[in-house]
Amino acid sequence: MSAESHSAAPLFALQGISKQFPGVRALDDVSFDIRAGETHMLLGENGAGKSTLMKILCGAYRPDAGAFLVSGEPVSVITPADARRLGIAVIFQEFTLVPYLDIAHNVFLGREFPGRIPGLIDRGRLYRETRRVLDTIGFDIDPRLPVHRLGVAQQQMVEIAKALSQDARILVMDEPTAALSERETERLFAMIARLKARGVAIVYISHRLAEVFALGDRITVLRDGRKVASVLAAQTTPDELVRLMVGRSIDTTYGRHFCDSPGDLALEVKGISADSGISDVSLTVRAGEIVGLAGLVGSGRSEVARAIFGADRITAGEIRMFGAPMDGSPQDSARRGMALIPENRKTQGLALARSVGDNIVLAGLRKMFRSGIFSPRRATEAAQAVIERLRIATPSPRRTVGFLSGGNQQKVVVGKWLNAGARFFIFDEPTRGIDVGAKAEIFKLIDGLAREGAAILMISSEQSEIVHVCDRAYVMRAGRIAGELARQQLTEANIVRLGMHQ
Amino acid sequence: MSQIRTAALPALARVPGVAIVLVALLVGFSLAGPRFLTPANIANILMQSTVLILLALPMTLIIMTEGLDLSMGAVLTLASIALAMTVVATGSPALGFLAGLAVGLGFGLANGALVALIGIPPFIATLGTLGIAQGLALAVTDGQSVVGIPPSIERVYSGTLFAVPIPIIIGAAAYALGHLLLYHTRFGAAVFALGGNREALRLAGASDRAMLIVVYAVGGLMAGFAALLMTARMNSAHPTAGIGLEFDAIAAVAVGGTSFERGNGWLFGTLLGVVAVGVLRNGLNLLAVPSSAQVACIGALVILALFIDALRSRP
Amino acid sequence: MSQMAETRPRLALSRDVLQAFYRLLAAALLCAALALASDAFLTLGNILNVLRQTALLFLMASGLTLVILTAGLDLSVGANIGLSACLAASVIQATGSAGLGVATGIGCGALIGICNGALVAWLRIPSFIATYGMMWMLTGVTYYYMAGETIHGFPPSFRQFGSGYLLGVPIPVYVMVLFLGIGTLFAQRTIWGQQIYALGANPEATRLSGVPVERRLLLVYTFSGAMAGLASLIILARINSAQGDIGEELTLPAIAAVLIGGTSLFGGSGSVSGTLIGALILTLVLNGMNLLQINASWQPLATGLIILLAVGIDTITRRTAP
Amino acid sequence: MKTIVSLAALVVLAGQVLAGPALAANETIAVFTKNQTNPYFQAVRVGSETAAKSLGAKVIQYIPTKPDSIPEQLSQVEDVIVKKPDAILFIPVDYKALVPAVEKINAAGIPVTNITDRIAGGKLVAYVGADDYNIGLATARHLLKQMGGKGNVVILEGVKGSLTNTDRVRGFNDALKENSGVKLLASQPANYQRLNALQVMENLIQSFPQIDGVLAANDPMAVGALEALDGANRKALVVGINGSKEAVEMIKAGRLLASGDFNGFIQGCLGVEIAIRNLRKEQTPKEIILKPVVIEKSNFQAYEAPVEQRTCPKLSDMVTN
Repeated sequence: MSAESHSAAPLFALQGISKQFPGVRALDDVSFDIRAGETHMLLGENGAGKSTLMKILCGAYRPDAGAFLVSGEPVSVITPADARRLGIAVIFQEFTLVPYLDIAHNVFLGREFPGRIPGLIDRGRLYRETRRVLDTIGFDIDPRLPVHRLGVAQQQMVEIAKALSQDARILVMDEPTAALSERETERLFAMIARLKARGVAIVYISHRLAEVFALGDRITVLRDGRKVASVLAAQTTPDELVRLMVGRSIDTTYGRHFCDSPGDLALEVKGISADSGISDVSLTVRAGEIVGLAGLVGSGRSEVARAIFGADRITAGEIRMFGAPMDGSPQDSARRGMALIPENRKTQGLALARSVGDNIVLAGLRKMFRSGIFSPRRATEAAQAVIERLRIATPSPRRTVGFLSGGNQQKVVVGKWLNAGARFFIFDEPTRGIDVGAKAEIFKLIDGLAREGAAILMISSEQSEIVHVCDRAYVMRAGRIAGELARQQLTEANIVRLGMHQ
Repeated sequence: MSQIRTAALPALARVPGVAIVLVALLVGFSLAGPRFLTPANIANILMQSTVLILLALPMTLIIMTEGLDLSMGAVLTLASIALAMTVVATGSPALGFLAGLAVGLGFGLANGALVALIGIPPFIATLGTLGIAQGLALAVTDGQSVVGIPPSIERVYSGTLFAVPIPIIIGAAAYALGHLLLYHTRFGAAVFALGGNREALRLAGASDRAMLIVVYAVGGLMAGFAALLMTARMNSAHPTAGIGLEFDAIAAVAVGGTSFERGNGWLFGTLLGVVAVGVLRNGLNLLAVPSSAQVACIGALVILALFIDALRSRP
Repeated sequence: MSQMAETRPRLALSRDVLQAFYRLLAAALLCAALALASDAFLTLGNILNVLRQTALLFLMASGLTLVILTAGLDLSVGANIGLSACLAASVIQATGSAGLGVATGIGCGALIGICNGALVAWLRIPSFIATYGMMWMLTGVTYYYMAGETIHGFPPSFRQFGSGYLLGVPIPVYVMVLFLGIGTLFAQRTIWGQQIYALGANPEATRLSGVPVERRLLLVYTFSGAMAGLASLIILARINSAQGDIGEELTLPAIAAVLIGGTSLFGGSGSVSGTLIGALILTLVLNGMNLLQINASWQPLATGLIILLAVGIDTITRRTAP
Repeated sequence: MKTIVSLAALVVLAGQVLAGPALAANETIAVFTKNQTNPYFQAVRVGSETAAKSLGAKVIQYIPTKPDSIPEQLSQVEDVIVKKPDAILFIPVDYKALVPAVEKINAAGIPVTNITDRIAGGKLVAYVGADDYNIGLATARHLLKQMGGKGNVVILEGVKGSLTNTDRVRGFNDALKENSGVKLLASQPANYQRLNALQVMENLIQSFPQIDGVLAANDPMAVGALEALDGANRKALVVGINGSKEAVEMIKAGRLLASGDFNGFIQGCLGVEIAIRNLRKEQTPKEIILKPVVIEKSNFQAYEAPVEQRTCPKLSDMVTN
């Protein structure tokens, strides 16, 4: 099928696109084309220019140089309205849904059907049409539900419905599986196949190499704002792609030094339950160990992490660290050397508007300045030490943390806890939204912590990460621990078996 | 996570605080004295609430966009003065009414431009225009009331239509219009999007800035319209008549369950909020409760309604 | 994020310094204009006079600055001043002791602050509404307590606090400098100050960093309340009497001073020293209008324009400058 | 549901507690004042209660929760009409804007007596008030005489547009016209507020090196001006208006020169007495204008007693015409 589509003229092409932002050359002479019925994978590290390219594609940005070709015809400017007319629809990683509007209004936002009374919407038709679109993607839900009541996967379905309702001929998806469970991912892939069969072109951005090969017809790799390569999926290998993205080769098994003789019991969780939906969870982590917490999205892994850290109140059970019971507050946990690197850096991990240095010293303020008197000089020194140790790419500790790349932001969160002298780390999806090169660095960092004697609990939705990085793992299902897997039993198949609903 | 939580929440627990407080007040005052629950008194409460309803409805929309309009009371005052002065000068109620609307619309557009085009935070932008409107009102009148308005204007407040007082009809019509606007038009969907996800609106091809300006313009326009009722009620215009009304409106919106974040608004709640405050004041007056206790009761009502909502939104 | 990453990589700090400079420049320009317009402006007497009036506004606004740094608001400042002043006044009258009066004023203010803090931090009521409700309740209590009367005539020892001089400089100015120092040191040089900035920028991340966010909020509102109590004492000492409406119409100017001073309503950025400039600018407007004998009816209009100019220029330069 | 029931019970209970025990009185008079903070209106309220007590009637006080709020006073009037008191004693927040309220009271058939600010319309049983113009004139004349008919003065005005302020300042100005040797340096509003007056005066002191006299349109402003003068180590003769307790004490102490008597207590007394006697179908005067009295060093003793201990004057003594 791919051979067929290559012979057809591109639906849409960008030629020699350049885009300059103050201080940054985001895109430099990039050409990109899309053909009917193909899946065109777009790869690149964060900052490679994928987002900019995507925004130019949908008309949100105007390029400084370059041309558009629509079915071979040159077009000078593309506005968001033009893009919609051309059938280009984008599903951003951060959904463009309005939380307190219902599904139908979200699907047809800006394109509501005029009713008989001028100015009013024809609501009957709105719900009928929405129902029709939802049916085509097999999504059985009441279109009157407000979007804020939906889960992430359901919200993504709404996004897709929204795109399809515009008769999209080109569907751009930015890491659509980032927040999806295995089963939801399968459903998404099946739908993509169906869309392709109908002749829809898909531009798919992903960091997951497995997906790239499962879905992709063609692959374009961007690096530092330039196009490095555009290859057919059938003619390349994962290692080749990684090398193209990063500019050097990286070991995707992360070269973990597994721990043969774990140390003392660092964390002991006995039968905890919480209102967030977890019940009777027990687990242990020893010093020097990396323990995985696997399971489907929604199985309660993050809730366990929050309960252990004291962010959510537990209703039953007991948590002990280094033998002593915890009193269940983040202050107590932090003071006694526990660290939480939360799932969502931007909303839970960092004060984005503050500087790198301010963020790094935040958790350790009490330890660093026992008298309560803050010294900017000492804080800067401490931050500098962490920046050097973790090799955080920032010109200065005074740089606003929001300006750093995802990987470097994640390092700042880790650095915050290193500075606070933490000995037990909970990593919740540490590689979410982080590109391949930075991923390896994060795992090296985690490995280093474990080798220095820290105890680590790591949550990940990517089973390969659990398998490659963890000494052993617990698998969760529906708010409970479904089982524990020792090093020898730790395979993707076993994780899936335990994690799936029976 | 959120799914697990909301599913466990029984439907009854979603009854908003303002409804509970309002029903309690109605029941309590009805039991406490015979004069409260009479048609005349209910009409009385509704008529007194009309001006605030006219301000609180657009304020709901503005707050839904994560904005605020502190200038409403002052703009109403200035519009009322413009109306009265124009009527006195020209003898034409229609021209006066238009002058009031024009002042309201002008300030609304200015607020919208300051917020949407220049990007000044709404609180500060409208604090600035509050000063300007208030200053103009004082300066052009030199602190004096403007009188000599023809009776045709007064009838807007005191008259009836089909035996229903006109202010109640205006209030009901304003609510109905507001409801249509918010829930049945593109503009309404845009209001939700302005607070909930501005990017979505931009990508849908709508101009978020233009929409934001329209929201503030509606606020100004309604203040201009409310000026008509206020002027009719006083049969004059006074340069301090509207001071602080914006805070009453904001409080009613908040009591009504609209949150200041993510476009989570409830228009009917605003109506309940306004009426709850009106019922409280009226009931306490009928019971001849001393004014100092009344003052404290209003504060307690605001905190209580929000407190009930806060209890409910807890995990 | 990606948008932020693409914007120009410059130091955030230098921009803040630039903004502070603009504000100082605005105040200086205002001074220059007034000096040209009125001979009386640049006299020692008038300068001290402006500073003494600035002191009052600054003291109210300094506590409020911390509240706004946490992305909150305290609308009860004026009502707090009213109740604190009235209670302090009756204690001074009853006991004749200035010390007890001062303790009552600050204590009452702080207690009100604790109530606000509890409503905001533990009951999670949005600060705007919680303090608005408190404003009404406090006003009600004040009205009830004062029953329409005034309390007047305090011992000279107490009055020194507001109207006295030391080395030719009014005592409130010393109090202002003292609290400018305390406020700045607290915000910049204590771990609590750092935690408060962080909490304003992102409360959830700050909580998950082990900072007791509720207690810090409580501290901030208590401080704001105590500062209102202190301001009430200075007013009391200056006007030598207390009346139920003493704090009315003081809240919005205090908020305006903070905002003109460059503290963001969204939390996490701003400073107490900026608030001093804000208070100075507002006071200069009033002083200038009196000196030039402009009808005071124009005062709200002038204040409104100054607010829009100050923050508008700030917004525009932030957007276009590096 | 349980919440509603308990809250409703709370409302009933609170209403009863706050409203206090019902007095077994014949007539009920609703008294409207402008705010809860100005001692003048407190004196009116005490006067009204003193008179009602001696006549065996009952008064209920209505005060806007927001000081001087026109819409709120309008609403309170509407609420009170529902409650139907026997008579109303009315001080309008604004003498023009509250005319519709008085017309509504008229329409409801409740007799209304007006005191202090003369309402610009509606039917009244009677009006009791002071002559602000003549008080202003007399007080200013007293100051100018003490100044020896020469020197510099400033005027501190009250709330722009209020009836009392307009007349008082007119009186001040007319007295100034009689004294060509006196120069008016400035006339600035300080909104009847002490802190405002203090700051305005501080600023004026900077502009004018020599100020000999201050004409303040009420006592709090006079006292604020005195504090400013003291703070700047300057001396000037200061007069105010109202005859408040504080002013009387300061006259006694020799700090304040004089205060024009604007007697809220007597107005409250007479207003209620007229309202009650009118209900009892007795003959009542249509209008009482209190004679202007300047309280100063020689006559302050009569004003030293706190209002609560004063007795109402006889109505017949006060009728001027």
